[in-house]
Amino acid sequence: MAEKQFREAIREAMTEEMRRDESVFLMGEEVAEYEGAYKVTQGMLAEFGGRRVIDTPISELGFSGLGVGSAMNGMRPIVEFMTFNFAVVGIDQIINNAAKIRSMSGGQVKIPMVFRGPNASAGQLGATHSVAYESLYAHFPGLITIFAADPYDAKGLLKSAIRDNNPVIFLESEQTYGMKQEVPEEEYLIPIGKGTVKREGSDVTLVAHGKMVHVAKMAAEQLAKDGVEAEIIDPRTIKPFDIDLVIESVKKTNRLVIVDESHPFGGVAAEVGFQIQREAFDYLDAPVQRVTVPDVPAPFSKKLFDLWFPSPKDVIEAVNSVTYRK
Amino acid sequence: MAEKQFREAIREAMTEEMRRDESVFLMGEEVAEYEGAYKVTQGMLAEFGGRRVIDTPISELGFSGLGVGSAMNGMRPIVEFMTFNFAVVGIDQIINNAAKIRSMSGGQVKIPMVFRGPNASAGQLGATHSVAYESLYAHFPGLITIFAADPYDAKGLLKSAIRDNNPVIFLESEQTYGMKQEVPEEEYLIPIGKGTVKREGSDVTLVAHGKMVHVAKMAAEQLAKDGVEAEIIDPRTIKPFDIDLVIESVKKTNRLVIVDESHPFGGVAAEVGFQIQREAFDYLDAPVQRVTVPDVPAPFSKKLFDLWFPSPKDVIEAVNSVTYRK
Amino acid sequence: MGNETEVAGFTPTGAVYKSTKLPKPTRKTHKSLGIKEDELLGLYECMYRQRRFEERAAQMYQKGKFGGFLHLYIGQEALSSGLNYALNDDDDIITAYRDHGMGLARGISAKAGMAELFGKASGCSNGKGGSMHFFDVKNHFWGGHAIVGAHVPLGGGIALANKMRNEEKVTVCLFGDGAVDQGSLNESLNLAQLWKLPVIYVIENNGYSMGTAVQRHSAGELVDRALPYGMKHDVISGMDLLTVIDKFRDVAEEVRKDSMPWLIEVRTYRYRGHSMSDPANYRSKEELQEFKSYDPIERLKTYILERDLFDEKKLDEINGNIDEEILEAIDFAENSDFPDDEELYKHIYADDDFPYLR
Amino acid sequence: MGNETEVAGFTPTGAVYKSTKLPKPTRKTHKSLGIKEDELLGLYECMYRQRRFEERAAQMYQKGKFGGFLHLYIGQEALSSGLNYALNDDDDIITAYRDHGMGLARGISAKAGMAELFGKASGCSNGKGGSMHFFDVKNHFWGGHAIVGAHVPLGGGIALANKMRNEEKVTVCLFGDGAVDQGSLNESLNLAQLWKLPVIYVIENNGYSMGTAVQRHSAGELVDRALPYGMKHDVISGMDLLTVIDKFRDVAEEVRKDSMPWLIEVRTYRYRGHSMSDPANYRSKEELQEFKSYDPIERLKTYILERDLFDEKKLDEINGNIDEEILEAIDFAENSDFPDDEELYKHIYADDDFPYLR
Ligand SMILES: Cc1ncc(C[n+]2csc(CCOP(=O)(O)OP(=O)(O)O)c2C)c(N)n1
Ligand SMILES: Cc1ncc(C[n+]2csc(CCOP(=O)(O)OP(=O)(O)O)c2C)c(N)n1
Ligand SMILES: [Mg+2]
Ligand SMILES: [Mg+2]
Repeated sequence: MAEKQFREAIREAMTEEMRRDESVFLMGEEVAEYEGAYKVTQGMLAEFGGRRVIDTPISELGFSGLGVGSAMNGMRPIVEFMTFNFAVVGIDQIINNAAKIRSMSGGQVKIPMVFRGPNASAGQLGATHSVAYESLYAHFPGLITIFAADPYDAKGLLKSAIRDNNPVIFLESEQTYGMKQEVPEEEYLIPIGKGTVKREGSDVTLVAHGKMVHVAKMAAEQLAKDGVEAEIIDPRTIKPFDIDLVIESVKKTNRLVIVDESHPFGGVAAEVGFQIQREAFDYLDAPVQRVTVPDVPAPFSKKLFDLWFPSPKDVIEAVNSVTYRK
Repeated sequence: MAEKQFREAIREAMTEEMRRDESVFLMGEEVAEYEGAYKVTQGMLAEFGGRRVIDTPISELGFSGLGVGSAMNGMRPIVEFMTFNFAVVGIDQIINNAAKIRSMSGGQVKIPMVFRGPNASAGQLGATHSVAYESLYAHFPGLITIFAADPYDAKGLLKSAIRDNNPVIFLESEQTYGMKQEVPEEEYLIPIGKGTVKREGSDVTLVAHGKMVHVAKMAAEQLAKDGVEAEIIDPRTIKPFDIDLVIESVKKTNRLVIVDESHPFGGVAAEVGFQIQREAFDYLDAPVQRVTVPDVPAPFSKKLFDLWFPSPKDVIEAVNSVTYRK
Repeated sequence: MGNETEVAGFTPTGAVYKSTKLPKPTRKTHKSLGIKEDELLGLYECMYRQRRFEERAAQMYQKGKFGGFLHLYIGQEALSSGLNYALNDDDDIITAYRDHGMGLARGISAKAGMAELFGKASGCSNGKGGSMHFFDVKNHFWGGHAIVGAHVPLGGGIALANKMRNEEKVTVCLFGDGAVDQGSLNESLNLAQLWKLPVIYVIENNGYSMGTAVQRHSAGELVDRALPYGMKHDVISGMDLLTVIDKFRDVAEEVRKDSMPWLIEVRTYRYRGHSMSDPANYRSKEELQEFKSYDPIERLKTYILERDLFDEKKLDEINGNIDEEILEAIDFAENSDFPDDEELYKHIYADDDFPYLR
Repeated sequence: MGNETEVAGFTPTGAVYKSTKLPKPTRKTHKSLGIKEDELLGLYECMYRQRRFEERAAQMYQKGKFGGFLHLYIGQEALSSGLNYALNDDDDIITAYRDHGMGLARGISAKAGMAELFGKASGCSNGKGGSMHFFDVKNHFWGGHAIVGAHVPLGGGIALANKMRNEEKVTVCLFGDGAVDQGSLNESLNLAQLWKLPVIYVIENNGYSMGTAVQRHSAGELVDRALPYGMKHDVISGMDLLTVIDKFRDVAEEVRKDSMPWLIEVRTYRYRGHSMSDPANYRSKEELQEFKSYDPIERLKTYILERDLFDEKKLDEINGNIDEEILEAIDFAENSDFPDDEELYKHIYADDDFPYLR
């Protein structure tokens, strides 16, 4: 198996699906001639031409809506946002149109499409460019929300997302684009809605998705040195959320910490924590704890940003509290 | 004390504050000559004229942004959305500008303004016109979110919101506009961030805000007949959330049900439930339960809508489960 | 009040008589337009069906037979009827929430329409959408959309899909004068012109955005929204059926050939309030009377009678049949079942077994 | 590739030489414009300060002294400098994220600017905003905004507040050619015209939206975005300082008097890539060379020398002082402290004791 970068993995996913299905096309800012602000779409214009790999103006509301309309009418658009921070000006097309038109039409239309791009923070980009939006999208019925942590999952899940007949929010990270992992040559799909155990352990369950999986792993290695074996569960899909996998693990470890880059109030961590206390109340030896960014916008200054961003240290402290080790 | 409608109470709040402070003004669709789609602003154009009570085109993004800009530059705008379902096309101005510019400028600007209007469902208006947005706004730091349940709270809180130096999301309901309650003649303010006990009880705690307070009350009356005394806590402000008041109550009742019209995933109910299991774990005799709309968009058909909307019956069932009475 | 605000106010005063001016109708006759006489009769029937459907719907609403919003199209039927006639059956249409007329013209039956208002499973959107969300996708009617301006990009997207498949189809996207103020329109016009999309954007200028006259919510002429992009555009009267057919047939053919978009402002008028709760005090009786004097149905009737194409009896017969049809539609709606409880969880996702929905 | 897509593609090909054409500069001299000779020297210094500040900032970025995005204004300094000169000190200015030039011209010191890039507490936004969010509100500079198009409505709002207080102040709102495609612009233009706001909207057309040439992202001429609203508009060269001063002084005075908005397209060019990571392969060397031949700083230098207003030595002396000033700014930034940890929770809400923030 060859090692591949995250950006190569999603490029392969899109390329393979576009070869496989004429109705799949890609549009977004700088995706064609510039070959992607983060070089994700390199070579795609050359292979598929300007009718299937389309540069758009900075009109997120307009081109998101064109995407939804084309999906209603039989196409399978992949709409790339340069980052999901910019999707906010077009979000009405996602929340009110993509998510609800099927229901309001009594099932007369399907909206098979993918909105994808980098999500959450990527260093010192300031408050508006550092928001983790998975909690917002997962709040609204009618959408599927995916946030893959590594190249293997990303490729398999993106291919499934493109083939899925629902609107899918597919979240990536500028900071993982360069990350490498072995990715098989032969085709594979990863089912939407199924989580995976990224590390086995019996002392505490860590639930983490996207970039946070790597923070959780660093914490787990530290903890192992202190004899605490953490089990890391990556739901991969935020909605529908594979809560059963978490319940299983908690029944074994009786302790849960959720690591989530969203803001805390009503974030993914709150939802998972709520469901676990409801479904596994009698198995919990300690209250569920969460590690998130604080409830303040991202600061620019590196010093403050490093304080703001969830660290392995924060995770270890939370584990100490659920294991009563502090 | 005279009985007043909810719409009169908020009209008084705006009118009194506009008389008190030259810098307060109101803008929105049909607020001036039409006197409000729901007659909330009746008489205000006549009293304050077209420079302080301003009709806008259907340009939520544009006029929200003008509001934010005017607040940065010393005014205190009240921006009315005909309903918050329509704020979605202008939401970038709220999430990225109103909420973050103070922080990004290192505190050089204040943004003292109120975004207000009806929120959540109001009968058979279909999927796009029936969404409860408090969970979304409360997720983002930089904003204050208020959802008042009755005329007395609405007036006192709206006056505080208009005087507050932060951007405030002030949520109302078409369905409570006609509701009457005694409202004092003399001026009063209700502090932002402080909840209130709407009904005392010792067997179970019900947390409910906005329209749901009335659903909770109906349930409580039923339950009382069965000898179950429910304590109803109305946080009134969603963010900052008065969690201490809930903790206190739960320490007494040991049981909690949250009634919330938001969709469940990452909703206000999830956040409150999470915080309570974390802060009052040893006081809970049963898992926290929530009553929300199901995780599907609002259907039009009356029969389906009634199924969709949280009912006293749903609340009673949840209470039965936390009191192990079923 | 109007004057008081005129002096000081930011938004121009509402004391406007004649919110919209009508351009001259076409000089052409049905003959010169190649419209057969029975087709003319069909068009009369089409307009009258919409009219009666809504008059009855209003009664049912007042009787409390159904809830929600009800926005009536009465007065604007020449556009829906003429447009549908001018287009091919497989051309695509999408419109806003004032959608009964366009939906019926496109092929939704009075029964399916009335049942939708009643929220019945037999409705044109299975009772899930209601008045603002009529859909009939097999007849290429894409709804019925209630967030003002939000369906405008969808129209371009439907056209984009047709173009990508090299189908020579035209998409017509209709919206009100109030929707012109949403940035979604400008973004769509730029994209449509840049990408050469086979779409006709139609402003249904009925003089008011809710209670706000056009001059109070939009600076300049609405049709001029096309100018920055160099988009082809025109203004026509929407009170005259033949004018609508004349214009849209030409434009549709042109778009089919050169795949370049158009923006057309159609001047029309709604006789009723914005919705059932609106007394419409913002306009003068004179204005309403004047526009009623151009009533498209009366106008076609006069046209037919003056030319002795058919006699009064024939038209009365049609009216009678339609009246029957609508009454039957009401019975049908009354007697249809509400959706099963199960339906609450259906049609959210493409797969009805979507996990964790409950 | 360009050609291949030219045939089939939706978006016009990028094989464009000359992304933007420059209008003729003004014929007026500094004398006829009433600009004193030492003022001219001050304007030269103002432009040169921005140039050196950014050249050094780029070096510091490459040395890894700070992170985030860095967008350079180099080549566009005539606009920031001439605009600031043409306006009153209490007129309001708001711009996009390519904001160093405008910020420095408006009064942010090289020290406060450099410290902001370094994320230090002594920065012009206390290290909270960074390169894209320079603010200096006491000098009526309202930032520095990074969501493309999102600050355009803010400009109208700042003007609205001034108008409500009957202050005869002008607000200038600058944004790039790429921002022209955001609906926020059209909504703002309609509102500004409808409400007669004292605001000047300025399109800084530097030929590219990131890697996309103007012709590839916007249909028609950018300045024509003003046409639908009947808004006053013009196009000028942004490579000539006197032209900028000439135009903006006239327009600002007019707006101050009649409180009617303007849209002005300023044609200019950025010499560097969009941001530090952009190799700018999408444009030709010839194009870059051509625009560099219009360099506003060189141009003013030639103007001054040809007329013997000052000699080379004088200008070199200014350059020397500025070079010093910038080096000191770097030392200042290096030696300034980062914000206290406490600062993470400050300036979120107006009240720093906002409850439950942690
Ligand atoms: C984004 C948004 N804002 C506000 C509303 C509330 N609203 C519904 S219809 C309407 C007026 C629309 O007028 P127009 O576009 O002229 O259509 P008409 O009613 O005349 O057919 C308004 C303000 C909405 N549905 N969506
Ligand atoms: C809404 C939004 N979409 C996309 C981006 C990413 N982005 C940042 S700058 C830029 C190009 C803007 O070009 P232009 O407006 O011409 O300004 P210039 O860089 O030339 O000064 C893009 C696409 C963004 N910041 N905001
Ligand atoms: Mg209208
Ligand atoms: Mg540019």
